[in-house]
Amino acid sequence: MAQVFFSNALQGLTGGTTEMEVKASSMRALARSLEEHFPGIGLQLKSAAVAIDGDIVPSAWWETLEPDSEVHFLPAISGG
Amino acid sequence: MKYQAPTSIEEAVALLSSDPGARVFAGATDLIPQFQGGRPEPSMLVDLKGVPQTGVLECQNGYWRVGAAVPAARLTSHRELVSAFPGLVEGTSLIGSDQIQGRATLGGNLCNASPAADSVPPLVALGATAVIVGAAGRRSVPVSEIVIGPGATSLHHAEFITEFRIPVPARGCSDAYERFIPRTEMDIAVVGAAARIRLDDQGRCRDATVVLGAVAPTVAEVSAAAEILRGRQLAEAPNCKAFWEELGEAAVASCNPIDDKRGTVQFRRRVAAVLARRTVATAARRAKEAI
Amino acid sequence: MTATRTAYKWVGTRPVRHDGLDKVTGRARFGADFATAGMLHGAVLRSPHAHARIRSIDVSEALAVSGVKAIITGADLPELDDNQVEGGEGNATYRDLSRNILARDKVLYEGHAVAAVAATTLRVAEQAAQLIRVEYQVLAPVLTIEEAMADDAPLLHDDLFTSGLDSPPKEPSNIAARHVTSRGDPDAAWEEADLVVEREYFTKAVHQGYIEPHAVVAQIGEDGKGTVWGSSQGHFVIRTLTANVLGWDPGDMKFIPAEIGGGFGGKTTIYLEPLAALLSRRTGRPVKMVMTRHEVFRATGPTSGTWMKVKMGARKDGKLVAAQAWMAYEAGAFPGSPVGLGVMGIFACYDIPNVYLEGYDVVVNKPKVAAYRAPGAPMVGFAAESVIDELAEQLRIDPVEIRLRNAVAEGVRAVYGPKYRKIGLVETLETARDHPHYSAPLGPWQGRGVASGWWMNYGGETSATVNINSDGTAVVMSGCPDIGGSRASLAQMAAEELGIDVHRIEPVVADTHSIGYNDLTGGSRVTFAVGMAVVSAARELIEDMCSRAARMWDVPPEEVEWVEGRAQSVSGAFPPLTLEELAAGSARTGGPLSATNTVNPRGVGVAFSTQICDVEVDPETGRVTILRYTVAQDAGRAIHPDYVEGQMQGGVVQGIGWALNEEYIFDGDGVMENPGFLDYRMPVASDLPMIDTVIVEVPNPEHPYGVRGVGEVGIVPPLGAVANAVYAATGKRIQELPMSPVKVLEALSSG
Amino acid sequence: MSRTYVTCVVNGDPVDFLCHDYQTLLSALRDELGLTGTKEGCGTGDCGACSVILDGQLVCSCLVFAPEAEGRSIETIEGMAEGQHLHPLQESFLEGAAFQCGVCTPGFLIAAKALLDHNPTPTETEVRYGVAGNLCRCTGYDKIVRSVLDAAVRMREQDTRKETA
Repeated sequence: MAQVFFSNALQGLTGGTTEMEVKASSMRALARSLEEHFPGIGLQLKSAAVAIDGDIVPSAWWETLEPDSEVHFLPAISGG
Repeated sequence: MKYQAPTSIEEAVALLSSDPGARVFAGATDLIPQFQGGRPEPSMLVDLKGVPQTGVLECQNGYWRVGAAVPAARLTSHRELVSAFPGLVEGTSLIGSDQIQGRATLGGNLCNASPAADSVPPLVALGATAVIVGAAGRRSVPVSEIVIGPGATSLHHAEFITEFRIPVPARGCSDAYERFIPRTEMDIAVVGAAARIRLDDQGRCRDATVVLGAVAPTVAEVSAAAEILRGRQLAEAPNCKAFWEELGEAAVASCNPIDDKRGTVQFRRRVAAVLARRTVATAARRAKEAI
Repeated sequence: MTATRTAYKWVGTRPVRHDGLDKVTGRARFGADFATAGMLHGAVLRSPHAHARIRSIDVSEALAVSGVKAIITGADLPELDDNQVEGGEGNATYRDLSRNILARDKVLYEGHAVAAVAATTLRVAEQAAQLIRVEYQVLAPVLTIEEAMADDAPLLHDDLFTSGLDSPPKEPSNIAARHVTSRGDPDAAWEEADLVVEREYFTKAVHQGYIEPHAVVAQIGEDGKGTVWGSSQGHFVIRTLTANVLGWDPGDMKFIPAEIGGGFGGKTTIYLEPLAALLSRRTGRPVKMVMTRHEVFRATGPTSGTWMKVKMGARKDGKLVAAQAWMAYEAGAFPGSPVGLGVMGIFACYDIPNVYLEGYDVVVNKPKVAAYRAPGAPMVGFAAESVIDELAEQLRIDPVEIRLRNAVAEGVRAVYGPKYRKIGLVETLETARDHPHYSAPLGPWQGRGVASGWWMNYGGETSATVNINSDGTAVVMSGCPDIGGSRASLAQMAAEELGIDVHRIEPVVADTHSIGYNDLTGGSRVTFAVGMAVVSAARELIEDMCSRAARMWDVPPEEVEWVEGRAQSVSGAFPPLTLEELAAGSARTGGPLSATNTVNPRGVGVAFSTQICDVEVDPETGRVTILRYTVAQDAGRAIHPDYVEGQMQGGVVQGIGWALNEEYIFDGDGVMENPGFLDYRMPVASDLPMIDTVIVEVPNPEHPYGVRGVGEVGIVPPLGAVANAVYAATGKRIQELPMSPVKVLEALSSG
Repeated sequence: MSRTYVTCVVNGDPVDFLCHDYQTLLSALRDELGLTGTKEGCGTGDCGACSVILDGQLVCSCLVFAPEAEGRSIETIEGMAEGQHLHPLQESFLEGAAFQCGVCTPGFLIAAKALLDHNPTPTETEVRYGVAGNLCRCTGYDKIVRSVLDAAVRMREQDTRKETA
């Protein structure tokens, strides 16, 4: 089960849920599952930065997930 | 904009007289940045460096002649001049970087008429006069009377300074200049202070002139300095005696500074007091060696 | 891929850089060094007002000037939607980016571009620009965060509604966004703290200060296709932005990178490029545009001025129990400050269970901010490291020790969420503590400060190609401009893999038509990400060469190994084949030897730096002199230590400038008063001591050579380190940057 | 508008060019003579990127009017190496990694040459003040200062070798 963490900005859509376990082998599957739980969240996720297992991943939606992966949705950010 | 390089005073004056939009220059270190900043270009630029009198550098008949267009680098590498007027050379050497030193001149530093010019307080403290030429002939004016406000001088159109005359220092006399800038180089003075000190053979102050820069529209003489310092031994550190305090207070009283991007009124007043004390102490130390 | 060897022939050495000769002889061609026949020159008319409505623009008189070929204004650019710009640094929408290139209805800062002129000479273009008649309705400027956030503030944008609020706002405002991050329960946790320190901090807008002004030459043909020469931190990204602003296809333009004279984030976006391209398209002539230094200061992005309130609580033993911060960042004229990174970074060095962070992105009538080295992080570093210093002092704990007691390490969850992997903060702190500098004696009016800093780094899209020439030399191609020695480090990694001399490798920064897409030279990413692609390409080549040798020897591929630049048979049955031999014979063994690799890597790793600063303060004038400075930074592994040290030293000195003297100064009308190097006071050589460096190497397990980004984190700690040193020297905590002599003297005379 | 004809010596070679009187020496070198090694960083004499040596004197070429070059001798970065031999400063800048982006490098080399021509044995402080008119934003100056000091040693050694030979 991947562990998913929601930023404060997303918690409005998750009803205050800050983290949850999701069975998903890929980020795409994860997004589908989250959209089922929290209708409308998918659109918001698109603009969030995604950290998988500690790294901000530019091509996050292409990635596969390990059973113990941690996924963080963070405010969109820019680097220097 | 037409560039002209006259080789005589007459030619220069004739060129200037021919065009009300003409202006003189020597080092161009203030001029070109002014154009860059949007100031309109003159119709004619008259380069004074080819006029032989502006390049003079010699000591004769009790005074030094320093050409108005002599670059700072030549002054700072002139041993006799450094030993005669260490403060003037200090001030001159602080005008910009080594690159600027290769071009900047005393004449330009004065006639740009910035309140913060580094060579002007020492020139005034030394009682220098400027030799001015123009269509009406030649006149000599104390340097203190050249600048009449920020960016403004008492020179008429078609007049220019050819040289400065500075009396050879008497026995027991020397000078110093200190300035404050936030960095160590490349800044315009936030406060400048020049001092000329003459000591008697016992090392007591016989005469003193203290002149501040960047704290008023033109350089400001601390007129009470001579009275405060006369008869004093100036060898002690410049903070241990009441008269040093008095000197600082007199310096503050001579200031009429503004708040600007480089400093505040309060900062300039406080630092003027500090620099006045420091520069007097340095000049006195040098004067002692000249007894 | 993990590091398997620790002894290297090239990695970790200091070869002369490949582009060095051109750069010491004046042959290297930077942005403004390019010229071509028939070239026109462009000039920009800029707003004299910080905030005004444009009533009308009349270009007729200017167009009539002999030699003027074209004039463009905002009306000539397509109206774009609110899509977020991707790939660039610094947040912006295309709508705003386009309006920053040329103002539409309003000008929003002094220096905002209003029109651009192309003429036969620069002088004519500049003079004609002054003949363009613009009628302005001048509006009240908004110059500080406080003014901008006030309820009755004049609005820069009537249609800007704050995002990130708990309930959607009904009224527009100057606050573009609110970012909140929290964990635990700080409100409850304050009670656990034996000591709570709460302070307020201010910093000013500062500029990247690259020495080379922006410059570009564009030549667009009658078919709408063309070539653009110029310096930037990433010609692929600049091409995309330029094309999108113009409504063109990126593929229609070939961007050829010039050498770049510094960027530090400031050349990650566009200013002149679309103007030159459009003017060229209109005139059918090449158009060159070069900014003056005044323009660079007035119209290109500084980084944000900030206002921060920080509260931290610790137990007697120094353990932090809670921390809270409110921070507002100036975005400049359009939304998109790096406040999000400030929120992430402010407590990223420390393991704190209860945290509440709130950040605001605020528009003001100043140039739109651009990325600047570790965007958003140095300011919050100033605030947080100052508070920690106070906690340490009041708890009587050594400042390095209190940081060690709270330092994040592998497995600790960062304040912003994810768990850290292998990181080196503790090692940098221990290095600082054990450095002779830390215990050296100090004199009167001298003081020592320490601070640590965090930066996240970035991977990014990357392509690299390695070609072997027939003589056995190699070309390593990437698409990331070399801003500080990356050609050398890429060549070193390739040399290490191929087993050939580093100077038999020619590293090349290829144009947009010669290599696959590459993200910016930014985010401290080039040696990390491009290095990964180069190493992978080199390994693919080696595999190819080994398999060719295997076929020549008629043995299975696994019986061939690559050792020191040669294919060797494992059994020793055949004499080895050198790279030169394989290259010379490649036509007979399957064709040219070439490999390309593309990556979008994970595992970039997080960088930390700990710094020690000694200052002396003149109590009579407030002048601060830096006496001694030591940096300990985790580089993962330094490929070329000279250039790693150079990044550390350069970052520190920019931070020192930020701390002591650099600032944008505006008059009451919002006109910048110091748009030149005379009064925008960057450090000069005589202001500084040597900057001692200690490269700490905690290899990044995700990179074949253990590389971490090193470019940015060095600028994060100096603001706090200098402030803490000034406190130690004077007993005064200065909470507002820059700590110019005026402020220090004020502080000394108070209380 | 008529242009002024200027003849001068650049890096030992006689050259001539036409210029407008408002042009600077920097502009003449770059735009008229194609010597783009001399850089413009500010145009106001504050960064030193345009440093050249004019009749033996270090100046910012952005603060010299082009017609002033008439009859003068100018040394630029392009003339610093002698044939195939780099100047010791160029060698030590290369080996000492004294630059990152390299745009300030020509100005630093020229300023450092002027310094060492006048003072072959500078202290660290003298080097720091000697190049204080040159801004570098990449390096923090550390490696530049070390490289100038190193070049001074190299030049003294060269001189010693010449004398003994």
